Amino acid sequence: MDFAYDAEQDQFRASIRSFLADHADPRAADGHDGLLWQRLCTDFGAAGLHAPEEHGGGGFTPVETALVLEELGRALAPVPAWGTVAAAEAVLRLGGADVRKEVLPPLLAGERIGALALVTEADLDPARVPVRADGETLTGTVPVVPNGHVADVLVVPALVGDRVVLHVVTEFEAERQDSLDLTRPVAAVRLTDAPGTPLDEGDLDRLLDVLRVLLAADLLGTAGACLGAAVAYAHTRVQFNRPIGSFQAVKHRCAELAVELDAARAAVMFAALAAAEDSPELATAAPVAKFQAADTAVACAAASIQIHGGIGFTREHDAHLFYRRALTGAALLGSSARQREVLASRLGF
Amino acid sequence: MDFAYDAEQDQFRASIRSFLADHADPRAADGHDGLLWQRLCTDFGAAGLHAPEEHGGGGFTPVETALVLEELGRALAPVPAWGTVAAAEAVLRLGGADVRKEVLPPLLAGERIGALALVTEADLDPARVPVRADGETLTGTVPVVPNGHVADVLVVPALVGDRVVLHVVTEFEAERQDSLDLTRPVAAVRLTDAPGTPLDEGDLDRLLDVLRVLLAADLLGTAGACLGAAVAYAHTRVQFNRPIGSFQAVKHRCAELAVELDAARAAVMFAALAAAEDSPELATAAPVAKFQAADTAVACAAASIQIHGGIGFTREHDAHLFYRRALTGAALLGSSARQREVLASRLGF
Amino acid sequence: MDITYPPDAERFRARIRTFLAENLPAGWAGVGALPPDERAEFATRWRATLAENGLVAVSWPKEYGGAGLTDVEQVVLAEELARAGAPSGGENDGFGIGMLGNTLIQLGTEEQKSYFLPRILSGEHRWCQGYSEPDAGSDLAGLRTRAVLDGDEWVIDGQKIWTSAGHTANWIFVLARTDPAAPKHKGITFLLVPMEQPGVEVRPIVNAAGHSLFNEVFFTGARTRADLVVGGVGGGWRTAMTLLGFERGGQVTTQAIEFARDLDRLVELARDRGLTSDPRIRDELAWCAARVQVMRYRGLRGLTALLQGRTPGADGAISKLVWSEYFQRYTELAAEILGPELLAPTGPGSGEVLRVAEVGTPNSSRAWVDELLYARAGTIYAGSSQVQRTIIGEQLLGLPREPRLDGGPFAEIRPGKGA
Amino acid sequence: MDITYPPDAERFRARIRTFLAENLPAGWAGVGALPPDERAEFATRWRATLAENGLVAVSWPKEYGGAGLTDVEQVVLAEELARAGAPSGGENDGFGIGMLGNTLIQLGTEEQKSYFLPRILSGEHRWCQGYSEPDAGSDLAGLRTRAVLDGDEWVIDGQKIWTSAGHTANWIFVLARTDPAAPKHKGITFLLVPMEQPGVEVRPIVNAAGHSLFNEVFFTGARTRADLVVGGVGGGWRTAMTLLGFERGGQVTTQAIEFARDLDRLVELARDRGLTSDPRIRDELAWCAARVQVMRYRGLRGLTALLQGRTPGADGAISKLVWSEYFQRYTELAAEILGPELLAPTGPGSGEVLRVAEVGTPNSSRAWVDELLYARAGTIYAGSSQVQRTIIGEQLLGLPREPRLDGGPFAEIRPGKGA
Repeated sequence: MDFAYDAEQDQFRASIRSFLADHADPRAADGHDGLLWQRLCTDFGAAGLHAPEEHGGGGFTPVETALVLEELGRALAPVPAWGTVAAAEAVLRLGGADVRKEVLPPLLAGERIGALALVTEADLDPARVPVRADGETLTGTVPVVPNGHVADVLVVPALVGDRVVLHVVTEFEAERQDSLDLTRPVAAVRLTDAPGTPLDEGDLDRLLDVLRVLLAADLLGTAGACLGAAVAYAHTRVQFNRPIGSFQAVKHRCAELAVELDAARAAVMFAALAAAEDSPELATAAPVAKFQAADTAVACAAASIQIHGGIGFTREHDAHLFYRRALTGAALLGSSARQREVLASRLGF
Repeated sequence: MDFAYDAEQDQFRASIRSFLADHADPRAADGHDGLLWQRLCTDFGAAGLHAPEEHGGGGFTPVETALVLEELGRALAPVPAWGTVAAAEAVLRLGGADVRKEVLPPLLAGERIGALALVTEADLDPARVPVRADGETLTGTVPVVPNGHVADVLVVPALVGDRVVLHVVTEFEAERQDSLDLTRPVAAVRLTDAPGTPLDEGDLDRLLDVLRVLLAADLLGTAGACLGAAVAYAHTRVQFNRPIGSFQAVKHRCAELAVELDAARAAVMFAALAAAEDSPELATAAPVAKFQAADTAVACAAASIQIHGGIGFTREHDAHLFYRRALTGAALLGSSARQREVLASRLGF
Repeated sequence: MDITYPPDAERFRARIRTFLAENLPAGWAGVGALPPDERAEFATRWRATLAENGLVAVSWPKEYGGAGLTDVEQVVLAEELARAGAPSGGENDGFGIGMLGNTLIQLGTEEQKSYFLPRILSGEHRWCQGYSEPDAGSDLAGLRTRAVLDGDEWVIDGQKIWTSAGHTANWIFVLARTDPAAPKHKGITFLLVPMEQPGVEVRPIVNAAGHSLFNEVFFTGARTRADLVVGGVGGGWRTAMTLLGFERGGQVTTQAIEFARDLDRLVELARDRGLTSDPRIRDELAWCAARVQVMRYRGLRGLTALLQGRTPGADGAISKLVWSEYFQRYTELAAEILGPELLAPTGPGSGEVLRVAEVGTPNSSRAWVDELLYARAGTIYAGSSQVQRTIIGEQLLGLPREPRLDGGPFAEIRPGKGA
Repeated sequence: MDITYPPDAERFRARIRTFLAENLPAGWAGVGALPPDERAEFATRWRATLAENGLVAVSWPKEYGGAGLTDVEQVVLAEELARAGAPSGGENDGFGIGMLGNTLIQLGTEEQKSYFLPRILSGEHRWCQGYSEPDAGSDLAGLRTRAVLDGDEWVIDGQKIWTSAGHTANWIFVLARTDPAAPKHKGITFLLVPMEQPGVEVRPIVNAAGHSLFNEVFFTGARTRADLVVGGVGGGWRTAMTLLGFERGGQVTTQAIEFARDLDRLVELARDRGLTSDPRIRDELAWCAARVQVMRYRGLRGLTALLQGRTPGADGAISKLVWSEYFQRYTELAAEILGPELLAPTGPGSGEVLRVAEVGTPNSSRAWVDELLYARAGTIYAGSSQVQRTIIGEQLLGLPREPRLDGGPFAEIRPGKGA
């Protein structure tokens, strides 16, 4: 019985947190700090911690990958971690040996950037998939792809006959879109007779579940950063000759959020462990972690703005950047209500 | 433009409130203080304020009736007001001249007690109505009838062919049931070849809407009493050398409830006016008033228990009596979610 | 009870409708339908039109050049302007006419009235409000901007923040501390200060939605005449409270009109996405519709009180709390309806608005994202939700105040930012 | 990371399962399946069975007659008892064994240990807790029960309230004020007091669900020996805090087990009413299921901390808040599922329980109404939700305390009930 991060994991977290504190600027480079990502990949193996070493990964487990994503979500690091990790995960799980060997090493080394052309599971619905395979090539436009404009490698669902198959594509046009999230911007991606390599038609639910956990980790980091900032401000901000954190209106709201944050932390830890052990429990743990982390992140980000007062709503302050990231994370891979519906049906309600 | 109670209405409210403060005991007579009801009818015309004078009513409007019900809900008066007013309303709206003339005067005088054998609108569903008309007589058992065990006159939905028609019945057996609400207990009612007088098949939605408003008034009174009690206690209860009402945890919760209470008050006032004017607005105002008052009553009753602390959860304290009344009022005529669905469909969403 | 307007008011309404039909541009669809960069220009033209028709300063007596409208006429005018999606004046009129003008009429000297009122009316003087400071937000009386008399002039040093329409103003009314030895609510003076002088600097604050609705105003040895005090030296707190009482009296019924209109837009959004059949969305939409109905009922009750000359008590606090908390829940529902569309909002935005989107705002995902972001500010500015709950708890429910730690001389209270 | 139990623990679990299979009555379906009036008798018999098998006082060292189980064994035992729906001891054992016994082992004199511990074990001494008072609830240190030394005895006057199992106890540990001139947290002494004497009167408190789980205890010149003090005269507050630390260590994983089981019952209720297809009900059920999962994850984390010897910090406060707030939301969902059935609840009740219904409780509307009512008390007793939020805010987040008004000598603090 050892349900806690070990000393090595704690130390790894501390070192990446300290690195990000020094180097990550949410406002850098219009949402894409390529150099930072490069260093995260080479110095921390950020993109591939749980991929096998033979593919250039770190040979760790999703627990460690979740830990990286949590710290990126805490720092609001403007790097294409989501796109790359999601694309790599798809290839890792569903790619044949050749595809894995070709695609993964440069992705995990940070030499190439990946993106997954999927926003929610509805994008796997044959009636809605916008890309169609025609022989060996793909054609169609995906309107919203996180990190798509900086990606070299795209994993995209495409209709093959009446089935939806994920493909790896490297020839595409991407146009950055105005994005709610300024630290994880999105692009529209157009494929025109693009050569595509199909992945296996494996367990897409399982893939989505692992992605849910990783996204939950990102949201958990965002939530923790927001509550931390609110608490720190409540300590120093004085009104009526008292720090505002001594007022119950502030103190109790922070306490309620701390309870939710603690729940999200436990849920992400458990779900990442379930992913690491490839346990059947992942099927429930993943949607639980996703909605608990999402709801907590949105609530913490909103509370942080509120507790900071007017200053928290200025462009200069980071509070709205967190709120934007929390909102998009909550929508990605399906809303919290959708997660609960997935949970209900998996539990046989 | 005069959307406020007038001096006469205020005075009427004050006098009934003062009368109830002196005479209403929620614990009296196992939920049925017949003498008190008798006096309310004779001294205040409580059962028939908006019935025409020709039927023994007061010739006022539903605004005044709502006002009476609000005060009864505030005092938790253990009288069969709901059953009598609901039965009378059905007869008033849907009864022919003969039925009205026969049934209403003794009901409104408090000489006889009425009950409506209907808990929610689902009880008007032909597939579910438990009573069947066979020629001139009715047979069947209605499991839950508020005030049924003390009633002399029952208005009951019965299946006539494939249609549901309300009937007036005076021969029935009633057995009091264990009731959540100790101040408005319920009975199971059995009809065995009971002679019944059919009412007209009029606008049952309209009847239900008027009943929603009157029930909302009862709930509003309960809500106001609970918040009032909580605030009063928060004034006098001292912990940490301060009245607990000076702590924001208590003060802000009371403030939030005061906002909801104010909303419920405005909604009931408007809906009662709409009923008085027989305005088309009643169709939206009634469900709004019902769920706003119900949710507020349940929240205020729960908060009153919480703010009173342990003492609020003892049998001796009234707090749980209010909570019980609020819960049953919220379930009667359909849950708050159901009211919102009614509202959504009437608004064409 | 009776919720109809008196016949006179309805006749006035008909006149206003005619006026609007005749004076608004052809095909007028509301300010929200104008491209954002044309809105300021339209507002200027429109203010002139209102002025020509005697429809500015509607609450001032005619002797001061006001429209001298009755209370119910002011309400009817506000309603019709809200319905038409036309501004009720220029950007600074709320401060100049609604607040300062009315305050001067009640508390100003004859000289102040005769000098300032006509210039406010003409638009020559455009006012803004210098109240909040970086360390004095919820605790407004904790303000530190200082003013000292130097001969026949006040010299002002300090900083104000959250000054709406500061960049378009040329005068500012300022709360400044003139006696640091007095308790914090005493020793504050209400000063009228010209902004076009070297000691006053205005810097815009860009908000999270990318717009600039507020400003910082820095005073560095700024000067104003010794007699430009309203309510006496040391009497500034009372003056400020008087002035707040003039806020939005005529707007008592417009909140519901605005939110009802925008809810229609949200229902349309949901219908367009096929979500009005989703029971959870229906439930939330119905809750929103009910809340807007409640705003309407409260408005009718408030109007009744206004016409009967009753003071609203804590009603303003309830009103603020209701709309601002509703605004969040309602825009969060919009976010749920948009779902993944949130990630890349498209179409035109809602423009620089503080509350619900203007009439005519396109039903675009970007406009909804703007509203979602603005809703976060709604519970902060003009008294945070925490402050409103305290007001309701203490003034309406009579609950005891928190123990005060700031009762002594202001100078002995510790500074706003600690450790 | 690893969430399996060590092999030794699993072997112990197997032993316990065998013990339960052999010793529980045939066809055992949980305490909740017993008629309420048979539960007390069963509990007495069952305690004897546990004692015979060395399964009481599981946390005490063997030298004091305890079972001397390891932490993980205590947890496994608690889990298996929770699953089987069998009590872990008699009604007063939580106080006598779990709290007082462990406290005496740590802080008691040799004489106290040798006198009391065997008598607690044998069941001869049945303890209850005299902490709360009518004017000292959330503010426990505001207690006013007085004890003064009279020769070699303490004389005690005052009133305690919310004393669980007071009617079945014959000893009570009491916090009493022995020095009114000291500040309120000082001057309190922890006394051991026999209840079978004329100066002690116990009156049951009937709760809103009609059951009597708590008592009032009145002291009128009650007496106890001068040396029956634990933790020294004036050191009672520290002793009380030490004692609270012993609460439910072994129960770290049972919360999730109990709530998961009862949620199954709720899902069955919803399914029976055809409501698992209602999207709003499904959404709420899923939320409940997730919350129970979170309790489970927290339990595993707490167990890990326990085994690693780490102290949980504010974890107890979070745990209390999570289950008690969940309990309300979850029973309110039951109320929504029941709908009009609420009006006339039928079937057997859930009995006298403080938390979720016992294993085997029938899925009747009356049992759910009982739970709904009990859930209201859950956020009050054992530290209200307000108190827990303050603990979390101050101890976990380190937010500053409220300014204190009760720092001086206790005697100068104003009395509990004013006006």
